[in-house]
Amino acid sequence: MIQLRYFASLRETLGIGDEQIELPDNVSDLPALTRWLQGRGELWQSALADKRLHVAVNQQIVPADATIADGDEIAWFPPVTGG
Amino acid sequence: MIQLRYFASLRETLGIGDEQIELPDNVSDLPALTRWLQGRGELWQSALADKRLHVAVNQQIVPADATIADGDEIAWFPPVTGG
Amino acid sequence: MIRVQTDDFNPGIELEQLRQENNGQAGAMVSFTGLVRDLNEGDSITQLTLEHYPGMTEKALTKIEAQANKQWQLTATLIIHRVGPLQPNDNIVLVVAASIHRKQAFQACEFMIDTLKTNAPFWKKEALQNS
Amino acid sequence: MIRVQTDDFNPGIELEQLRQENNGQAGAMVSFTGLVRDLNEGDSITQLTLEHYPGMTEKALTKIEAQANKQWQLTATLIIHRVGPLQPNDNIVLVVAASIHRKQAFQACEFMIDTLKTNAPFWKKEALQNS
Repeated sequence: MIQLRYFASLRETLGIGDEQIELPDNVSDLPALTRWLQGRGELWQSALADKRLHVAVNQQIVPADATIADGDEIAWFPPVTGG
Repeated sequence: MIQLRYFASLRETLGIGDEQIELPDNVSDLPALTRWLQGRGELWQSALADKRLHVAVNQQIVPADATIADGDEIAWFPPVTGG
Repeated sequence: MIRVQTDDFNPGIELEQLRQENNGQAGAMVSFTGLVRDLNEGDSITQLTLEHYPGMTEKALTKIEAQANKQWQLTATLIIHRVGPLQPNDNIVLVVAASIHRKQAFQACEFMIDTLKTNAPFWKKEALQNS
Repeated sequence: MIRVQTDDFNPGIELEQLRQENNGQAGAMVSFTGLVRDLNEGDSITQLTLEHYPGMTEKALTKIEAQANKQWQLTATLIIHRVGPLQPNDNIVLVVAASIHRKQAFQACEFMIDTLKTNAPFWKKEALQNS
Protein backbone atom coordinates (compact mmCIF):
# COMPACT_ATOMS: atom_id res chain seq x y z
CA MET A 1 0.00 0.00 0.00
CA ILE A 2 1.01 3.59 -0.58
CA GLN A 3 -0.54 6.66 0.99
CA LEU A 4 -1.40 9.50 -1.40
CA ARG A 5 -2.14 13.05 -0.20
CA TYR A 6 -3.31 16.17 -2.03
CA PHE A 7 -3.26 19.65 -0.48
CA ALA A 8 -4.73 23.12 -0.87
CA SER A 9 -6.04 24.06 -4.35
CA LEU A 10 -5.05 20.65 -5.71
CA ARG A 11 -7.19 18.91 -3.08
CA GLU A 12 -10.09 21.17 -4.02
CA THR A 13 -9.64 20.51 -7.73
CA LEU A 14 -9.44 16.75 -7.31
CA GLY A 15 -12.11 16.63 -4.61
CA ILE A 16 -10.01 14.25 -2.52
CA GLY A 17 -7.52 14.85 0.31
CA ASP A 18 -5.98 11.43 0.77
CA GLU A 19 -6.29 7.81 -0.24
CA GLN A 20 -4.52 4.51 0.22
CA ILE A 21 -3.88 2.41 -2.87
CA GLU A 22 -1.85 -0.67 -3.79
CA LEU A 23 1.41 0.30 -5.48
CA PRO A 24 0.49 -0.20 -9.16
CA ASP A 25 2.48 -2.77 -11.15
CA ASN A 26 5.62 -1.46 -12.85
CA VAL A 27 5.50 1.81 -10.90
CA SER A 28 8.74 2.57 -9.07
CA ASP A 29 9.19 6.30 -9.50
CA LEU A 30 7.19 9.53 -9.42
CA PRO A 31 6.82 10.04 -13.18
CA ALA A 32 5.31 6.54 -13.53
CA LEU A 33 2.97 7.05 -10.57
CA THR A 34 1.86 10.42 -11.93
CA ARG A 35 1.14 8.90 -15.35
CA TRP A 36 -0.81 6.09 -13.67
CA LEU A 37 -2.93 8.63 -11.70
CA GLN A 38 -3.46 10.73 -14.83
CA GLY A 39 -5.01 7.62 -16.40
CA ARG A 40 -7.98 8.25 -14.10
CA GLY A 41 -9.33 10.85 -16.55
CA GLU A 42 -9.24 14.43 -17.82
CA LEU A 43 -9.44 16.02 -14.34
CA TRP A 44 -6.41 14.12 -13.04
CA GLN A 45 -4.62 14.48 -16.36
CA SER A 46 -4.66 18.28 -16.27
CA ALA A 47 -4.42 18.80 -12.49
CA LEU A 48 -1.22 16.74 -12.12
CA ALA A 49 0.29 18.29 -15.27
CA ASP A 50 0.76 21.59 -13.40
CA LYS A 51 4.53 22.19 -13.37
CA ARG A 52 4.31 24.33 -10.23
CA LEU A 53 3.29 21.36 -8.07
CA HIS A 54 5.74 20.13 -5.44
CA VAL A 55 5.98 16.51 -4.34
CA ALA A 56 7.00 15.17 -0.96
CA VAL A 57 7.85 11.52 -0.32
CA ASN A 58 7.62 10.52 3.33
CA GLN A 59 7.20 14.21 4.24
CA GLN A 60 10.38 15.38 2.53
CA ILE A 61 10.33 17.46 -0.67
CA VAL A 62 11.86 15.39 -3.48
CA PRO A 63 12.82 15.97 -7.14
CA ALA A 64 10.16 15.19 -9.74
CA ASP A 65 11.94 11.98 -10.79
CA ALA A 66 12.35 10.49 -7.30
CA THR A 67 11.89 6.76 -6.80
CA ILE A 68 9.05 5.39 -4.67
CA ALA A 69 8.48 2.12 -2.86
CA ASP A 70 5.72 0.20 -1.14
CA GLY A 71 4.80 1.85 2.19
CA ASP A 72 5.67 5.37 1.06
CA GLU A 73 3.55 8.47 1.77
CA ILE A 74 3.44 10.65 -1.33
CA ALA A 75 2.01 14.19 -1.31
CA TRP A 76 1.33 16.70 -4.09
CA PHE A 77 0.80 20.38 -3.39
CA PRO A 78 0.99 23.88 -4.89
CA PRO A 79 3.74 26.33 -3.84
CA VAL A 80 3.63 26.99 -0.09
CA THR A 81 2.37 30.34 1.21
CA GLY A 82 2.88 30.26 4.99
CA GLY A 83 4.40 32.86 7.27
CA MET B 1 27.84 82.66 28.84
CA ILE B 2 28.45 79.18 27.47
CA GLN B 3 27.33 75.92 29.04
CA LEU B 4 29.97 73.19 29.31
CA ARG B 5 29.12 69.55 29.99
CA TYR B 6 31.31 66.50 30.63
CA PHE B 7 29.99 62.93 30.57
CA ALA B 8 30.81 59.41 31.74
CA SER B 9 34.50 58.65 32.42
CA LEU B 10 35.49 62.21 31.47
CA ARG B 11 33.14 63.62 34.12
CA GLU B 12 34.65 61.26 36.67
CA THR B 13 38.20 62.22 35.69
CA LEU B 14 37.50 65.95 35.83
CA GLY B 15 35.27 65.71 38.87
CA ILE B 16 32.73 68.05 37.29
CA GLY B 17 29.58 67.41 35.23
CA ASP B 18 28.69 70.87 34.02
CA GLU B 19 29.52 74.53 34.42
CA GLN B 20 28.59 77.90 32.97
CA ILE B 21 31.40 80.24 32.01
CA GLU B 22 31.83 83.50 30.09
CA LEU B 23 33.01 82.82 26.54
CA PRO B 24 36.77 83.54 26.91
CA ASP B 25 38.27 86.35 24.83
CA ASN B 26 39.52 85.35 21.40
CA VAL B 27 37.79 81.95 21.58
CA SER B 28 35.52 81.26 18.60
CA ASP B 29 36.11 77.61 17.84
CA LEU B 30 36.53 74.27 19.61
CA PRO B 31 40.33 74.02 19.36
CA ALA B 32 40.69 77.44 21.02
CA LEU B 33 38.18 76.56 23.76
CA THR B 34 39.90 73.24 24.41
CA ARG B 35 43.30 74.98 24.69
CA TRP B 36 41.76 77.51 27.09
CA LEU B 37 40.33 74.73 29.28
CA GLN B 38 43.63 72.84 29.17
CA GLY B 39 45.23 75.92 30.67
CA ARG B 40 43.47 74.98 33.92
CA GLY B 41 46.23 72.48 34.69
CA GLU B 42 47.72 69.03 34.17
CA LEU B 43 44.42 67.18 34.78
CA TRP B 44 42.52 69.15 32.13
CA GLN B 45 45.54 69.13 29.82
CA SER B 46 45.69 65.32 29.62
CA ALA B 47 41.94 64.57 29.93
CA LEU B 48 40.95 66.79 26.98
CA ALA B 49 43.90 65.55 24.88
CA ASP B 50 42.18 62.15 24.48
CA LYS B 51 41.62 61.77 20.73
CA ARG B 52 38.68 59.42 21.29
CA LEU B 53 36.51 62.15 22.82
CA HIS B 54 33.45 63.34 20.92
CA VAL B 55 32.12 66.87 21.10
CA ALA B 56 28.53 68.02 20.71
CA VAL B 57 27.56 71.66 20.22
CA ASN B 58 23.96 72.38 21.07
CA GLN B 59 23.34 68.64 21.38
CA GLN B 60 24.60 67.78 17.89
CA ILE B 61 27.88 65.92 17.31
CA VAL B 62 30.28 68.27 15.49
CA PRO B 63 33.77 68.02 13.93
CA ALA B 64 36.72 68.82 16.23
CA ASP B 65 37.28 72.19 14.53
CA ALA B 66 33.68 73.46 14.77
CA THR B 67 33.03 77.12 15.56
CA ILE B 68 31.30 78.16 18.78
CA ALA B 69 29.42 81.26 19.86
CA ASP B 70 28.06 82.84 22.99
CA GLY B 71 25.04 80.95 24.31
CA ASP B 72 26.20 77.56 23.02
CA GLU B 73 26.00 74.33 25.00
CA ILE B 74 29.22 72.35 24.48
CA ALA B 75 29.62 68.76 25.65
CA TRP B 76 32.61 66.40 25.70
CA PHE B 77 32.23 62.66 26.09
CA PRO B 78 33.91 59.29 25.42
CA PRO B 79 32.57 56.92 22.69
CA VAL B 80 28.94 55.99 23.34
CA THR B 81 28.06 52.48 24.53
CA GLY B 82 24.26 52.29 24.63
CA GLY B 83 21.93 49.62 23.28
CA MET C 1 11.22 25.00 20.16
CA ILE C 2 8.50 24.78 17.53
CA ARG C 3 4.71 24.84 17.84
CA VAL C 4 1.89 24.56 15.32
CA GLN C 5 -1.49 25.53 16.73
CA THR C 6 -4.98 26.77 15.90
CA ASP C 7 -5.11 28.90 19.06
CA ASP C 8 -3.79 32.44 19.06
CA PHE C 9 -0.45 33.08 20.73
CA ASN C 10 0.90 36.09 22.59
CA PRO C 11 4.33 37.21 21.33
CA GLY C 12 4.86 39.17 24.55
CA ILE C 13 4.39 36.16 26.80
CA GLU C 14 6.68 34.09 24.59
CA LEU C 15 9.40 36.77 24.60
CA GLU C 16 9.15 37.23 28.36
CA GLN C 17 9.42 33.45 28.84
CA LEU C 18 12.56 33.37 26.69
CA ARG C 19 13.98 36.35 28.58
CA GLN C 20 13.40 34.65 31.96
CA GLU C 21 15.13 31.50 30.73
CA ASN C 22 17.97 33.55 29.23
CA ASN C 23 19.42 34.23 32.63
CA GLY C 24 21.91 36.83 31.42
CA GLN C 25 23.34 34.67 28.62
CA ALA C 26 22.22 36.43 25.43
CA GLY C 27 22.32 40.19 25.00
CA ALA C 28 20.23 40.26 21.83
CA MET C 29 16.79 38.90 21.06
CA VAL C 30 15.21 39.45 17.63
CA SER C 31 11.59 38.57 16.88
CA PHE C 32 9.52 38.50 13.72
CA THR C 33 5.74 38.58 14.03
CA GLY C 34 3.64 37.92 10.92
CA LEU C 35 0.16 39.44 10.93
CA VAL C 36 -2.86 38.95 8.68
CA ARG C 37 -3.08 41.99 6.46
CA ASP C 38 -6.46 43.51 5.76
CA LEU C 39 -6.33 44.01 2.02
CA ASN C 40 -9.80 45.39 1.64
CA GLU C 41 -10.81 48.80 2.70
CA GLY C 42 -14.40 48.52 1.52
CA ASP C 43 -17.36 46.75 3.02
CA SER C 44 -15.93 43.26 2.74
CA ILE C 45 -13.39 41.52 4.94
CA THR C 46 -10.79 38.94 4.09
CA GLN C 47 -11.47 35.51 5.49
CA LEU C 48 -8.18 33.65 5.71
CA THR C 49 -7.74 29.95 6.33
CA LEU C 50 -4.35 28.36 6.81
CA GLU C 51 -4.05 24.74 5.76
CA HIS C 52 -0.97 22.67 6.49
CA TYR C 53 0.46 19.17 6.15
CA PRO C 54 0.43 17.73 9.68
CA GLY C 55 3.58 15.77 10.37
CA MET C 56 5.58 17.29 7.55
CA THR C 57 5.03 20.78 8.96
CA GLU C 58 6.66 19.88 12.28
CA LYS C 59 9.55 18.17 10.49
CA ALA C 60 10.11 21.20 8.25
CA LEU C 61 10.08 23.67 11.15
CA THR C 62 12.36 21.47 13.28
CA LYS C 63 14.81 21.32 10.37
CA ILE C 64 14.73 25.10 9.88
CA GLU C 65 15.43 25.63 13.58
CA ALA C 66 18.29 23.11 13.52
CA GLN C 67 19.82 24.77 10.44
CA ALA C 68 19.74 28.18 12.15
CA ASN C 69 21.37 26.78 15.29
CA LYS C 70 24.08 25.15 13.18
CA GLN C 71 24.81 28.28 11.16
CA TRP C 72 24.71 30.86 13.98
CA GLN C 73 25.68 30.95 17.63
CA LEU C 74 22.27 31.10 19.29
CA THR C 75 21.17 30.69 22.88
CA ALA C 76 17.48 30.17 22.06
CA THR C 77 15.14 29.85 19.08
CA LEU C 78 11.37 29.67 18.75
CA ILE C 79 8.96 29.17 15.87
CA ILE C 80 5.18 29.29 16.39
CA HIS C 81 2.81 29.06 13.42
CA ARG C 82 -0.95 29.14 13.48
CA VAL C 83 -3.28 27.10 11.26
CA GLY C 84 -7.03 27.22 10.69
CA PRO C 85 -9.30 30.25 10.30
CA LEU C 86 -7.74 33.68 10.86
CA GLN C 87 -9.09 37.23 11.00
CA PRO C 88 -7.44 40.45 9.73
CA ASN C 89 -4.64 41.64 12.07
CA ASP C 90 -4.39 38.20 13.74
CA ASN C 91 -0.97 36.82 14.61
CA ILE C 92 0.10 34.18 12.06
CA VAL C 93 3.67 33.38 12.91
CA LEU C 94 6.31 34.22 15.52
CA VAL C 95 10.01 33.58 14.99
CA VAL C 96 12.59 34.45 17.67
CA ALA C 97 16.37 34.14 17.79
CA ALA C 98 18.51 35.02 20.82
CA SER C 99 22.27 35.38 20.71
CA ILE C 100 25.27 36.97 22.35
CA HIS C 101 25.77 38.77 19.04
CA ARG C 102 23.20 41.21 17.69
CA LYS C 103 24.02 40.56 14.03
CA GLN C 104 23.71 36.80 14.47
CA ALA C 105 20.27 37.16 16.10
CA PHE C 106 19.06 39.30 13.17
CA GLN C 107 20.50 36.97 10.53
CA ALA C 108 19.15 33.82 12.17
CA CYS C 109 15.65 35.27 12.66
CA GLU C 110 15.47 36.45 9.05
CA PHE C 111 16.83 33.11 7.78
CA MET C 112 14.17 31.19 9.70
CA ILE C 113 11.21 33.22 8.45
CA ASP C 114 12.59 33.32 4.87
CA THR C 115 13.09 29.56 4.83
CA LEU C 116 9.70 28.93 6.45
CA LYS C 117 8.05 30.97 3.69
CA THR C 118 9.58 28.77 0.95
CA ASN C 119 9.95 25.35 2.61
CA ALA C 120 7.22 24.76 5.21
CA PRO C 121 3.95 23.21 3.97
CA PHE C 122 1.43 25.93 4.80
CA TRP C 123 -1.16 27.25 2.36
CA LYS C 124 -3.18 30.41 2.78
CA LYS C 125 -6.66 30.48 1.35
CA GLU C 126 -8.20 33.91 1.15
CA ALA C 127 -11.86 34.55 0.48
CA LEU C 128 -13.80 37.78 0.38
CA GLN C 129 -16.87 37.83 2.55
CA ASN C 130 -19.45 40.56 2.28
CA SER C 131 -20.22 41.99 5.66
CA MET D 1 7.65 56.92 19.10
CA ILE D 2 10.66 57.18 21.40
CA ARG D 3 10.96 56.85 25.17
CA VAL D 4 13.88 57.18 27.61
CA GLN D 5 13.09 55.90 31.07
CA THR D 6 14.53 54.50 34.29
CA ASP D 7 11.57 52.15 34.76
CA ASP D 8 11.58 48.69 33.20
CA PHE D 9 9.43 48.14 30.12
CA ASN D 10 7.58 45.07 28.86
CA PRO D 11 8.34 44.27 25.19
CA GLY D 12 5.22 42.12 25.03
CA ILE D 13 2.88 44.93 26.07
CA GLU D 14 4.56 47.29 23.60
CA LEU D 15 4.29 44.79 20.73
CA GLU D 16 0.66 44.03 21.53
CA GLN D 17 -0.09 47.77 21.63
CA LEU D 18 1.52 48.21 18.19
CA ARG D 19 -0.40 45.21 16.87
CA GLN D 20 -3.72 46.61 18.09
CA GLU D 21 -2.98 49.94 16.43
CA ASN D 22 -1.83 48.20 13.26
CA ASN D 23 -5.37 47.38 12.27
CA GLY D 24 -4.41 45.01 9.45
CA GLN D 25 -2.02 47.47 7.76
CA ALA D 26 1.42 45.88 8.24
CA GLY D 27 2.06 42.18 7.80
CA ALA D 28 5.52 42.20 9.37
CA MET D 29 6.74 43.39 12.75
CA VAL D 30 10.38 43.00 13.73
CA SER D 31 11.65 43.68 17.25
CA PHE D 32 15.08 43.87 18.81
CA THR D 33 15.40 43.53 22.59
CA GLY D 34 18.75 44.27 24.21
CA LEU D 35 19.37 42.56 27.55
CA VAL D 36 22.05 43.03 30.21
CA ARG D 37 24.46 40.13 29.85
CA ASP D 38 25.79 38.48 32.99
CA LEU D 39 29.47 38.28 32.23
CA ASN D 40 30.51 36.74 35.51
CA GLU D 41 29.85 33.20 36.47
CA GLY D 42 31.60 33.36 39.83
CA ASP D 43 30.46 34.83 43.10
CA SER D 44 30.27 38.40 41.88
CA ILE D 45 27.58 40.09 39.83
CA THR D 46 27.84 42.87 37.33
CA GLN D 47 26.36 46.16 38.46
CA LEU D 48 25.50 48.21 35.39
CA THR D 49 24.59 51.88 35.31
CA LEU D 50 23.49 53.64 32.17
CA GLU D 51 24.26 57.35 31.97
CA HIS D 52 22.92 59.54 29.18
CA TYR D 53 22.81 63.13 27.97
CA PRO D 54 19.25 64.31 28.66
CA GLY D 55 17.96 66.40 25.79
CA MET D 56 20.50 65.21 23.25
CA THR D 57 19.41 61.60 23.78
CA GLU D 58 15.83 62.36 22.77
CA LYS D 59 17.02 64.35 19.74
CA ALA D 60 19.34 61.53 18.64
CA LEU D 61 16.61 58.87 18.95
CA THR D 62 14.03 61.03 17.18
CA LYS D 63 16.50 61.54 14.33
CA ILE D 64 17.23 57.80 14.06
CA GLU D 65 13.51 57.05 13.91
CA ALA D 66 12.97 59.74 11.26
CA GLN D 67 15.85 58.42 9.15
CA ALA D 68 14.38 54.90 9.25
CA ASN D 69 10.95 56.17 8.23
CA LYS D 70 12.50 58.08 5.35
CA GLN D 71 14.57 55.17 4.07
CA TRP D 72 11.97 52.41 4.43
CA GLN D 73 8.22 52.11 4.05
CA LEU D 74 7.13 51.63 7.65
CA THR D 75 3.74 51.71 9.32
CA ALA D 76 5.12 52.04 12.87
CA THR D 77 8.40 52.43 14.73
CA LEU D 78 9.30 52.40 18.40
CA ILE D 79 12.50 52.97 20.37
CA ILE D 80 12.58 52.58 24.17
CA HIS D 81 15.86 52.89 26.06
CA ARG D 82 16.42 52.57 29.79
CA VAL D 83 18.84 54.62 31.87
CA GLY D 84 20.00 54.31 35.48
CA PRO D 85 20.94 51.18 37.44
CA LEU D 86 20.35 47.82 35.74
CA GLN D 87 20.64 44.20 36.84
CA PRO D 88 21.85 41.21 34.79
CA ASN D 89 19.18 39.99 32.30
CA ASP D 90 17.26 43.30 32.56
CA ASN D 91 15.77 44.84 29.42
CA ILE D 92 17.96 47.72 28.17
CA VAL D 93 16.50 48.66 24.83
CA LEU D 94 13.55 47.80 22.57
CA VAL D 95 13.46 48.71 18.88
CA VAL D 96 10.46 47.80 16.70
CA ALA D 97 9.72 48.34 13.00
CA ALA D 98 6.44 47.37 11.31
CA SER D 99 5.98 47.26 7.54
CA ILE D 100 4.00 45.73 4.74
CA HIS D 101 7.29 44.22 3.60
CA ARG D 102 9.19 41.74 5.76
CA LYS D 103 12.61 42.69 4.41
CA GLN D 104 12.01 46.39 5.09
CA ALA D 105 10.97 45.70 8.68
CA PHE D 106 14.18 43.71 9.27
CA GLN D 107 16.41 46.31 7.63
CA ALA D 108 14.81 49.25 9.43
CA CYS D 109 14.97 47.54 12.84
CA GLU D 110 18.63 46.62 12.38
CA PHE D 111 19.46 50.12 11.10
CA MET D 112 17.86 51.74 14.15
CA ILE D 113 19.70 49.62 16.73
CA ASP D 114 23.01 49.86 14.81
CA THR D 115 22.73 53.65 14.57
CA LEU D 116 21.64 53.95 18.20
CA LYS D 117 24.75 52.02 19.26
CA THR D 118 27.06 54.48 17.50
CA ASN D 119 25.16 57.80 17.64
CA ALA D 120 23.00 58.02 20.75
CA PRO D 121 24.65 59.47 23.90
CA PHE D 122 24.40 56.56 26.33
CA TRP D 123 27.30 55.27 28.41
CA LYS D 124 27.41 51.97 30.24
CA LYS D 125 29.37 51.77 33.44
CA GLU D 126 30.03 48.28 34.69
CA ALA D 127 31.30 47.48 38.14
CA LEU D 128 31.92 44.15 39.79
CA GLN D 129 30.24 43.74 43.13
CA ASN D 130 31.08 40.91 45.45
CA SER D 131 27.97 39.20 46.63
